[in-house]
Amino acid sequence: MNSELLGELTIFILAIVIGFELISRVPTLLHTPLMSATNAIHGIVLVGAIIAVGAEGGNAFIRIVGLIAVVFGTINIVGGFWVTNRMLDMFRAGNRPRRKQG
Amino acid sequence: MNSELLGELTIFILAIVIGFELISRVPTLLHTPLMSATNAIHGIVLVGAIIAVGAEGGNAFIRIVGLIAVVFGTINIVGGFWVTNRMLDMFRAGNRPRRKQG
Amino acid sequence: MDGITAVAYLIAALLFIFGIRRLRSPDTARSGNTLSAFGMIIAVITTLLSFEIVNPIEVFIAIAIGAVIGAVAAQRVQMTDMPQMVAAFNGVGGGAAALVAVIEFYRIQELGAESEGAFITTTILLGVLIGCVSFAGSVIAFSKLQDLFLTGSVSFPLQTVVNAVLFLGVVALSINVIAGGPAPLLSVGIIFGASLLLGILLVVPIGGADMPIVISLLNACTGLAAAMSGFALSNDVLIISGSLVGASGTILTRLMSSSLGRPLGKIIFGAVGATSSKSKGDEEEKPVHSVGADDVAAALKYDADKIIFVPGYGLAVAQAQNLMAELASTLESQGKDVKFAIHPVAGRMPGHMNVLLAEADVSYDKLYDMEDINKEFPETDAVVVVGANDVVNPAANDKTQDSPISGMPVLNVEEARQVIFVKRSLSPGFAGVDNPLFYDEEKTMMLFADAKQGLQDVVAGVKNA
Amino acid sequence: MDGITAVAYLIAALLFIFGIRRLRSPDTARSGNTLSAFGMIIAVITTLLSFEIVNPIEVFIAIAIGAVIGAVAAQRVQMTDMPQMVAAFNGVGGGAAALVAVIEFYRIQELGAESEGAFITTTILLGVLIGCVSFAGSVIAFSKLQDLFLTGSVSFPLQTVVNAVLFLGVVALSINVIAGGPAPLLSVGIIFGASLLLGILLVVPIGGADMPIVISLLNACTGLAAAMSGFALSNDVLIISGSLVGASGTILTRLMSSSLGRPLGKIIFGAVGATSSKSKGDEEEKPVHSVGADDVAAALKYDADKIIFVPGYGLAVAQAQNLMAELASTLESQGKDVKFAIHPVAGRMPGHMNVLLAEADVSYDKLYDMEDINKEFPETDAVVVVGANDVVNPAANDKTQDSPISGMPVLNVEEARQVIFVKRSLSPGFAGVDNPLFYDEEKTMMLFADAKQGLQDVVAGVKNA
Ligand SMILES: NC(=O)c1ccc[n+]([C@@H]2O[C@H](COP(=O)([O-])OP(=O)(O)OC[C@H]3O[C@@H](n4cnc5c(N)ncnc54)[C@H](OP(=O)(O)O)[C@@H]3O)[C@@H](O)[C@H]2O)c1
Ligand SMILES: NC(=O)c1ccc[n+]([C@@H]2O[C@H](COP(=O)([O-])OP(=O)(O)OC[C@H]3O[C@@H](n4cnc5c(N)ncnc54)[C@H](OP(=O)(O)O)[C@@H]3O)[C@@H](O)[C@H]2O)c1
Repeated sequence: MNSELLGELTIFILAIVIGFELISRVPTLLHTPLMSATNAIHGIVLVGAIIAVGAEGGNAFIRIVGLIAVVFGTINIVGGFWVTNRMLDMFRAGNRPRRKQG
Repeated sequence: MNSELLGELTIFILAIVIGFELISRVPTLLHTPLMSATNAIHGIVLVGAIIAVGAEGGNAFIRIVGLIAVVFGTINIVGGFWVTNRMLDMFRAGNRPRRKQG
Repeated sequence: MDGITAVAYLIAALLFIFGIRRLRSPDTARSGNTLSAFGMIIAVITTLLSFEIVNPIEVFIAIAIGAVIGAVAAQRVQMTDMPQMVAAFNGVGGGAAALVAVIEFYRIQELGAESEGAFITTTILLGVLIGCVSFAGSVIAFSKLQDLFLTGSVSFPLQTVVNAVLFLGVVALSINVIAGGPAPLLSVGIIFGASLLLGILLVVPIGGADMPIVISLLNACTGLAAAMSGFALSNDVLIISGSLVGASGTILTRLMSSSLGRPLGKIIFGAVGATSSKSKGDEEEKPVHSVGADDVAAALKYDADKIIFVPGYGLAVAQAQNLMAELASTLESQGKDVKFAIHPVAGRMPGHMNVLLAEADVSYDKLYDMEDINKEFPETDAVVVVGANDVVNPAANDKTQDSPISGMPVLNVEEARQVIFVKRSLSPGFAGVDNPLFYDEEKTMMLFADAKQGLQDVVAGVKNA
Repeated sequence: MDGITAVAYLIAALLFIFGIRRLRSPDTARSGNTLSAFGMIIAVITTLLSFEIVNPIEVFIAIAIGAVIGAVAAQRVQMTDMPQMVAAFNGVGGGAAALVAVIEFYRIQELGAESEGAFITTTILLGVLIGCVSFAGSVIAFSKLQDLFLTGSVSFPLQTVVNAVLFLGVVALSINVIAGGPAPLLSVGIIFGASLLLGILLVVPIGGADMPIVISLLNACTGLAAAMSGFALSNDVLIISGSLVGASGTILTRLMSSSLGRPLGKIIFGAVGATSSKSKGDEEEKPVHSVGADDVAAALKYDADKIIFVPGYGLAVAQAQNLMAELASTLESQGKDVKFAIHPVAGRMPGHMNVLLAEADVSYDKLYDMEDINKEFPETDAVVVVGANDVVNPAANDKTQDSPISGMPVLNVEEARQVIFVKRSLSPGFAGVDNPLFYDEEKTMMLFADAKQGLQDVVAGVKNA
């Protein structure tokens, strides 16, 4: 393992620690939006898809598979954030007074 | 900036995020022990001191300054953990029933 | 990767972290989602600008197609169908991660790109495995929630053995590939297929009631798969964001499963299904106390001071929330003490009932969580259960029976003096478990009606009687 | 650095993280400290094994010396002196970080080691600056807490201007160094000295009452300095652990300052001191209601049903905790309701009173936090304040006066029917603020005695009378 890889491994572990720390007590009300938002975030794989399909020296296989991945990743991102936003919009409806229930 | 440095910068930022997340609500009772324990942890600079003084090509200046740093770092570590342990020992004294106060 | 790219990626990752952070509380959740989306835009634009893309037009078209599909789907979906929508979006994400991993492997093997050794190969294979499981599992979850196929808990013989064999096969092939054995591309192809199959087989035996938890778990998996592809591409933003989702998704899954009272192990390996409890046969035989809307109105008006409403999925289906609010305020104006009991999983998504009643302008002060309201039922005169079954089913507490809801905490409405059900028939709810309370002729009144119509009649009755 | 070293370092860093995590709760705190210490051992041994150290014997001797000093100091220190001990340990840590930074700079400049450009130089200079400030600031904090020199809040003319000039000088010299200007070594030497001076000047005007907060802030600074030296040495475990301490120390500082009711900005830039409130002159003139131990015993025995004890620093000094516990249990056996009110900063370190009373076997059920007990004072017959002043001083609530404790939440003992002080004189406490309650002849009884002797007499009185 070279040192760049070791750095990446470190980053990986630290990000996992952050992920664990980040979520502790979340009101049930927000479970679905939270799931939906993190779901949108892993659409970041789109970045990987763009790099994979766009790099030099690809052939037809890479192009087809890669473009499918780009479409998939974009659906994940756009749909994910959009639907999360719609969910959260619904909570705004009505006369919710500040912090109560949840 | 080379890519190793960028990796280190990323690690730095992520560790800061972890540090911020880690401490949220700590009972007053534990403020001093927590300060004392984190105080011991930055004694990790001993590692830096050992590397700095132990590397090839040092001269008398490096040796003297470096060895002082080693002594300092070790005091920080040994004293820090020890005193934290003594503080926490005191909380054990008496008939403390589980979780109450603090 | 130059400095600016790396910094932009780091900013994007931090925006994700702060976004998730803000999603922990209702007051800041919206801004959290916006922050995350903003981070995503930064990450994608940075990628487009700083990598030399050989086929930009194609990529743009692909992005445009994906964006349109995602937006239309997200905009069109009914509120009640959102869980399956999340499953679908998660599935395509997992698919994308698997495909990226395949491309990277193909580049190394076939096009002789520089390989970085066993570690990278391992991450690629993990990306394929996890991504495919997530994709296939999500498809099944979607289909179950959408009532397309394989609904309910489908069990087949030897499923544990089959899964184990598949998994060991994947492991064996992976070792072959990592060790530089023969036919690497073919091996990866088989791993791809076997992982898809594994994803299907893992989710098929799980009942629909547990799907939200399964989707959350698959969500965490997709995150992990994205992180794996980050290693192959040596891209920090992928690694950070992916592992962030992987870890927070895991915790979220545990939170969900504990709030639903369904331990994760039981969901995945339990495969409850075997003893199907939908035994329609004897239902019709047992007598029930069927009443009309006027009877309900009279009971509420003249014989109850403290009333609790329990909304369920049926209320959402019938869109009767405004009528429930109207009934409540009418009763209140007659001096009665009226509350709403919200079960954490009433409806089809967490928070479903809160949203529904907020639409009907019910004050949040009147909504009570399960833990808070459960101690009030013994002092309650009448409970009005509208379009709910599982969340008030005392069978969940019955330790002698193993049903899909056993162990789930429920609203103990049977402790009230009187229980009034408003639903169309005696058919059970989502989990398919019959409710013994229906047949308690002493305590229970059944108003067989569509929630909208039924509540309308009761409101009229209460106002006029 | 090879793979094993890196992984060992990563494990050490994770142990620090989990250690801090466990220090958040009293039940797991001890194991948290042990975990962290274990991580440190791993990190140090890894370093010794995997770097080729040219002078191992010297290094071992230095480590041995440091270990002995640290252990002896930590073992010998009195419980009441622990805060200054922490300050001392923090100071040497900061000093070490600054020295490491100096060495790295010297290597690059003088010995022509490969420089890695402006970024590394910047981190080195930051290491020098922050490390020196932390070292010098800790020395002053130590001296203030130990009552050596510069105690109290010492102000001097134009201090803000002097500090600003010093700081700008450091910045200007740093820019010179980073830009590759002339005399880099001399510049760093001056930066070193100026930073030391800055550390002294920053802490000198701050009163002793705020020292715990200052130490916590300097602790965070040392963490940051350690992280900076990690960049120069390109060592991940230094970067992670240092920034971890920097960030968590910052949050902890904020927690402490809010629990002491002292906003950070006010502490650092406020320099309260100017109006010294220790005006001994008029103290003796005002009359007080001085009583004997028997009077106190009688008041407690015959005229009080609900009694609250307030322990303070004086109880610790006199080591009278067992007598307080005995008095409480004697009164309880006579059917009285007895509680202990614990102010968060009573004594000289957080948790001081909890520790003290635990030693005397007082059950934790009887200890009440400030927020919980404050509403009970109005219904209380007698409050017995032993060796405390600041934490019960109503002057803290007086908005018209600016004293070192103004704004700090205190125990509102003046709301009780009767207040009994057990202390040796009318002299004020740590913060040097006179207590108006002493002079309330109606409500207050002053028992002038050493806490041990006084309580002994009261116990005897209560038992016999
Ligand atoms: N909240 C979540 O996150 C989530 C997600 C997925 C699954 N689930 C599961 O969903 C269930 C929720 O329980 P629940 O009690 O709310 O619902 P439920 O148990 O599914 O019962 C819904 C009831 O509504 C009645 N109904 C349907 N349409 C109606 C209409 N138009 N008018 C009147 N009644 C109507 C149905 O009876 P009739 O046909 O007789 O009218 C049915 O018995 C739980 O099992 C939960 O685990 C929850
Ligand atoms: N807890 C922390 O973390 C911490 C750390 C540092 C500073 N502080 C500060 O320390 C103060 C703590 O308040 P406090 O009320 O506990 O203490 P205090 O205000 O310092 O008062 C202590 C009192 O004890 C009396 N005393 C001393 N020795 C005695 C003896 N042998 N017998 C009887 N009385 C004795 C003294 O009066 P006589 O001389 O008249 O007897 C003095 O008035 C606060 O200002 C706090 O901010 C707290």
